Amino acid sequence: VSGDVSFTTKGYKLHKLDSGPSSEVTLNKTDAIHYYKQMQVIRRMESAAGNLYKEKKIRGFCHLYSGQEACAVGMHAAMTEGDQVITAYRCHGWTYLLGSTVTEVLAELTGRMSGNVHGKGGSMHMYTPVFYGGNGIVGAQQPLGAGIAFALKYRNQKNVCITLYGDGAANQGQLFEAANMAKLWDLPVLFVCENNGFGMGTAVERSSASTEYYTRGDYVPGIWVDGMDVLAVREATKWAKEYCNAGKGPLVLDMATYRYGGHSMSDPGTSYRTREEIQEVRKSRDPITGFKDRIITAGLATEEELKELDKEVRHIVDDALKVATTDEMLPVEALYTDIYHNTPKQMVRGATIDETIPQPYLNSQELLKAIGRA
Amino acid sequence: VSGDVSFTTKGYKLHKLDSGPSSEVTLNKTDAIHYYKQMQVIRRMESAAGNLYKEKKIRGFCHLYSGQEACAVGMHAAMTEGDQVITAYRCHGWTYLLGSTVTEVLAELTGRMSGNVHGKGGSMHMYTPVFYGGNGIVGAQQPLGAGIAFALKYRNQKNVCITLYGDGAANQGQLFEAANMAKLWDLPVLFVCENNGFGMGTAVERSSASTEYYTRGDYVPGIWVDGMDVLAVREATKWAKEYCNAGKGPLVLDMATYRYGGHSMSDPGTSYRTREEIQEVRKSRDPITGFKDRIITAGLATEEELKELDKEVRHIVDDALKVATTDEMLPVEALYTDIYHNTPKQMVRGATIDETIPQPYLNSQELLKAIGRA
Amino acid sequence: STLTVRDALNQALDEEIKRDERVFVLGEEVAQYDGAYKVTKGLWKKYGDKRIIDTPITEMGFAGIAVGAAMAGLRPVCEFMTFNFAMQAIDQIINSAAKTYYMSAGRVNVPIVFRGPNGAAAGVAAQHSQDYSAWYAHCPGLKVLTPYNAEDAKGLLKAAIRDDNPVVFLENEIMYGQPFPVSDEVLSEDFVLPIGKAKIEKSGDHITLVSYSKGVELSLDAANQLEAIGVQAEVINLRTLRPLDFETIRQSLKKTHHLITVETGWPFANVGAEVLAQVMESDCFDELDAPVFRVTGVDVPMPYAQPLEVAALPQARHIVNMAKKSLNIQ
Amino acid sequence: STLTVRDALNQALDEEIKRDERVFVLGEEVAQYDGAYKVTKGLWKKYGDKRIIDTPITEMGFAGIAVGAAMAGLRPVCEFMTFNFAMQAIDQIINSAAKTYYMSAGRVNVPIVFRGPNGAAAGVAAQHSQDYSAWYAHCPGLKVLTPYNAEDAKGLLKAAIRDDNPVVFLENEIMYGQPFPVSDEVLSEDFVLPIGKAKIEKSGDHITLVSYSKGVELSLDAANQLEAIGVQAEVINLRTLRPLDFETIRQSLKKTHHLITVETGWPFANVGAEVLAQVMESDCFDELDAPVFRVTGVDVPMPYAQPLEVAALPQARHIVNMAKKSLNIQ
Ligand SMILES: Cc1ncc(C[n+]2csc(CCOP(=O)(O)OP(=O)(O)O)c2C)c(N)n1
Ligand SMILES: Cc1ncc(C[n+]2csc(CCOP(=O)(O)OP(=O)(O)O)c2C)c(N)n1
Ligand SMILES: [Mg+2]
Ligand SMILES: [Mg+2]
Repeated sequence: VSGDVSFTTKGYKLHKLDSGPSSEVTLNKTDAIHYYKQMQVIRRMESAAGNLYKEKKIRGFCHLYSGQEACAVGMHAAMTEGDQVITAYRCHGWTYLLGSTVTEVLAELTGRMSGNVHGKGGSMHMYTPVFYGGNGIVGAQQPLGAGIAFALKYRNQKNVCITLYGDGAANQGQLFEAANMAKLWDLPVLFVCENNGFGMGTAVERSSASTEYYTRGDYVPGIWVDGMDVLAVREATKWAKEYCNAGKGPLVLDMATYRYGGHSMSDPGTSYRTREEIQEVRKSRDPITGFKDRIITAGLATEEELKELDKEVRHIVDDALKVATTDEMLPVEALYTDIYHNTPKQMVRGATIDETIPQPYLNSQELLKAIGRA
Repeated sequence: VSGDVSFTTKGYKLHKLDSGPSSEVTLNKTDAIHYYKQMQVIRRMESAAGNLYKEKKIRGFCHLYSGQEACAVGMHAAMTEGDQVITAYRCHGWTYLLGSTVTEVLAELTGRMSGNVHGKGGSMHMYTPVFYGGNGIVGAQQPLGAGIAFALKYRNQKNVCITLYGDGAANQGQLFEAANMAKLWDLPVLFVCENNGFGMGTAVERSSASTEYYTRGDYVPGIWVDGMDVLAVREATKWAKEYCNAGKGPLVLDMATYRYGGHSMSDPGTSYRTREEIQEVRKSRDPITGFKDRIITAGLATEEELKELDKEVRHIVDDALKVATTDEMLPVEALYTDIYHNTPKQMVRGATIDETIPQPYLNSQELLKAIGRA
Repeated sequence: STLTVRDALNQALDEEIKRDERVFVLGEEVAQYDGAYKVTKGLWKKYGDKRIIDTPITEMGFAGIAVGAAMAGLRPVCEFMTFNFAMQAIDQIINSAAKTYYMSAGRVNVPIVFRGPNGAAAGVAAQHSQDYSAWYAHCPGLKVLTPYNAEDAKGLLKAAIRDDNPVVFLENEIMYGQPFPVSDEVLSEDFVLPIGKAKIEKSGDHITLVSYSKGVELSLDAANQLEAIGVQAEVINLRTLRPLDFETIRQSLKKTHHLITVETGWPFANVGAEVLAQVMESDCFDELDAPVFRVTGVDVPMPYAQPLEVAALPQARHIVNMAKKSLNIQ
Repeated sequence: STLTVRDALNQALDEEIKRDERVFVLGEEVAQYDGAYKVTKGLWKKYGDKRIIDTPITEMGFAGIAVGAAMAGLRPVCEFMTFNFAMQAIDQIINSAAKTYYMSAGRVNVPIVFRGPNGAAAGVAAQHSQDYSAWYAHCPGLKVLTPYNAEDAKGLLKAAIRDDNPVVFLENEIMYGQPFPVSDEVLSEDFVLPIGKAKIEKSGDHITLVSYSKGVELSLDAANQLEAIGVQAEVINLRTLRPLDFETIRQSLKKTHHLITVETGWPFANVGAEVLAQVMESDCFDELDAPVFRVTGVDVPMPYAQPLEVAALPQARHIVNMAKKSLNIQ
């Protein structure tokens, strides 16, 4: 097949909207291959991260995105130049999609110099010019995202800020505060709730008096979307972007998805749900195998093409892994960098008065340059 | 008239409720006189407070309740033993209704020993055994009220906690957090929004993307009530109490009322609304004159009876004023009291190391006893 | 000419809003009401809805929005009606604003000013009277400014707005209405003070009084009283708490060998404690002819009644007493 | 027998829940998940939904609910998954819990415990690593407890729950799994430690190390190293930061004449600064044979990569170095 193929997505549910995105969507071969590859990269990258964690090469927290790939890839597919994104700590996939390499992501997880922020942030704190992290405090990114949208509107940009949060975070008061101001001021913000069924060990019914997250913005209209279908996500996001940029203010998107792994790597993720439940989702709703089946059936790709692609993806991740496990870490001088922007070097008090020193480098870039790494 | 007289209140508006309070209410003479007197006491007490402020006998903030009397008096009329109340800083009327004397309120405002908390709290911080203040931080009382309701439920008490907040505070995130838990746990809390039209100088439309406050609890059902009609307020509160205590969880009550004065005494209150607007409300919606007309017309009271009552009220307030302006203030030792409950006396660091002293008295009660004032 | 602190702040805002179109002000009642304490008076009329923005009473939300806008390239001035209410938003100030530049290895900077009155006002009791100086100064990633007079207010606020980092700007409500004589330079729109530099408000050889914000006023009062008994006190106005200009303290101490710190906040782990500690840990220690003493607020929440409120706060006499003690004067 | 800090906390909770039906635990994942760090393990199974309550991720809300419940006569133990998240709720902790007894002239007391891990864990970066000891200790109205070992954890948590005032109880995640030898007395359900009393963990004549929480471990390490070079260090475990047991410090200093403070939090206006200040201001000052030095965390947000994280935190060698400096040992 060379042209566009039509697909039907699951119906959307609408809140305070007369019409919504179309369930009839089209897809061409290039995009099909592209989405497939992006989802696979994320899936494999996260598997690699999981292994690195088990090998104790990643410290602290490590929140994987496996199972939720269609959300990020679908939204990303609808983004246009100038659109911005902010999310919580489950940020590896987004970091990759928004301009960082797999190497930069994995090396950040292992705390190496080639990491997205050279090991200073770790799993939860990665950034690109249109991506504001990677935020560790549940809910904090909700007003931050509204603020980024505020800046877009201030500059008269026809763009949106995609502001992601989980079903657990959907109860945070600052979401309601941000939504109120976003609505009062018609900010172009998409509040996107990735409902993966759980906030840590708490199922949605136990955390949320209403699990109809697309209605929780009250006066902010909302759309429920099948978050396991990259095409539904893409379509809904496109529609939502148009809505926002028509000056109608914020929208809530509620993406029904699932988290395969534990909350973070230290959580086995099986005390609050059955292994069967996870298996069932993998079998019947997996965003990648589902998509794969559909594009093969539709003739947009062949089994062989996708196998080739899988191989390519494996290479990308394997190569990244090599760097992530062998690259050096920042020298200890980096402890004293990145304190203030455009400010002369400061004295920094160390563990004792005798270890109080002037900043050897102002910021990581300067340091990396000095050691020939940038 | 000796028996009950029927009145019709303005219609209620309902949110997620199939039925609501009745618009047909009855009133007997005793209650009529009682409500009238309570409202008049509050009105006069607040006038007195306003004058004291102008005479610089009250310091800091002084938020008057004038115009909103029907809300407190109506809710109070529906309360039964064991019910609890918490509100924000606009608390003088409630303090009086819930067991404190006019003297204790006014003397607190002037910072005297006979004040509700002997001058330690001032205008915003007064308490009685069923009244948790008097809270100065906008929104903080919302989860506190839910917590008081939590305690009621914990002890299997068939009671509610009336949790009041303004239209401005209605946007605070912690309200939504508290409402979520209240609903999840079926807490017997009445979230009561006293919509007096403004949060300081900001009209409701500028602070709230939706001004339908009775719907803002989303999954928490709500009722709009004419907050200028003491009978409507009483009826709605009665109904709401029954609802809560049937184990159905929280409710939102949205009381439409008006604030005659400025936000606090230092705000002339005329830059963001016209004097005509205030006059119009006074003329057409005043909770006291409206009620007075109705009960006289219905034969529940005569003009003369009410005049007598007015005189009595004036005496009460005048007597209170005397104490409030002549009573002594706590001796300076009181600075060091009330730090910890049931804890041996502490050393308290003063302005200098040389003024560091052991607590002369553990708490104000002890001090008052020592100086023969308790 | 003279200028009140309020007008100095207003001028600084006015000039910086005019100078840089990325600068805007948001907060409760800052626009149509002219500010709860009238610091933003006239700005909304002059600059309109885009630049001067009234927010709902949702500190966590609007502080977060301000921080997000700063990350995205604007330069918000986020007014808290008082810093007591900023406690609702402090996670956004610390975790989102102060830490992001470091966490992002310098990728994302956050040029924002959080400002408003801090510490005790008059008769507003415990919940409205807290002094947050020590809390904010404790945290790396922030710059923390504490203006005392009109010159400070103008020069430091302009510096804060032009700074590329999160600045916590702690004003004092009681000082707003106070007029101070100022030079023409201060009135010029190019007047900017350096962040991180203390100012010697009065020089003297016998004892150093280190203070900030309203404490400077007390210190100058005390210095006058000391003068009467022949003691020349040097009064240092810290102006910036983070980064602290310890060098100025050091130089003064080398001259006077006696030191008192003065602030209105609570004593435990306060700014004075840090000054004492830095003196003790540094070579200054040998310069001391007497221990350093702190003059502070009393270690209790703020009571309402006036006599108690007065007793809860340090007075010039406390400084005089401690100075005498330090100098061994009866 | 030995007991981990985690089990000690668990025992304390278990015993106090059993002892007083007004006691209940609420927080994120405390019930069905057994606690994010398993401190509440088994309690939900044992006591059920009424006493052990999972909350949504809404710190301001559930902390406020807990405070309200305490005002109304219950005795909540409010777990924060870590104290970093308590910043969202800190207004409820300070303004609603800490100040109400004072504001109400003793009419309303607030018997509540806020507990959870505080300070740096391992590899969790800037937003998850802050140490709030100095902040909370700054505020009157609170009691602030900082257990180090299993004995502290058990005895102090029981004391906190029985106390009629708001208690901030700062644990350390890294210490949870650590086993400590404990006496039978500690294991008994009557074991309660006094609030406001420090403990001498090791006595010595040459120098005093004052510390709390994980800093005590570092101090004991350092004391061992010092022993090897003939220095007998006395190690004081503060246990309570507010009210501070300065008397124990004073007595030790009278003996040793040398003092080092040790903590993992940031330096500026930290607990060590307060100790230095109190020493300087008191009669202890004359007992000093050398200045007091602080060992602290480095004044930067916490980086992720391990070598940087290690460099950001104080080590035993820092204490040894400062002790040598104090004692003038090369
Ligand atoms: C304010 C705050 N409270 C608690 C935590 C600990 N925590 C981290 S993630 C998480 C669960 C969040 O669940 P959800 O919002 O559904 O996102 P998901 O992890 O499912 O993507 C919790 C409780 C935190 N980081 N911040
Ligand atoms: C968190 C917080 N922010 C701001 C304030 C200052 N403030 C006090 S009352 C008020 C307006 C509240 O309006 P509303 O909730 O409508 O109550 P009303 O005064 O009308 O009774 C504001 C902004 C405060 N006390 N607390
Ligand atoms: Mg989730
Ligand atoms: Mg109002």
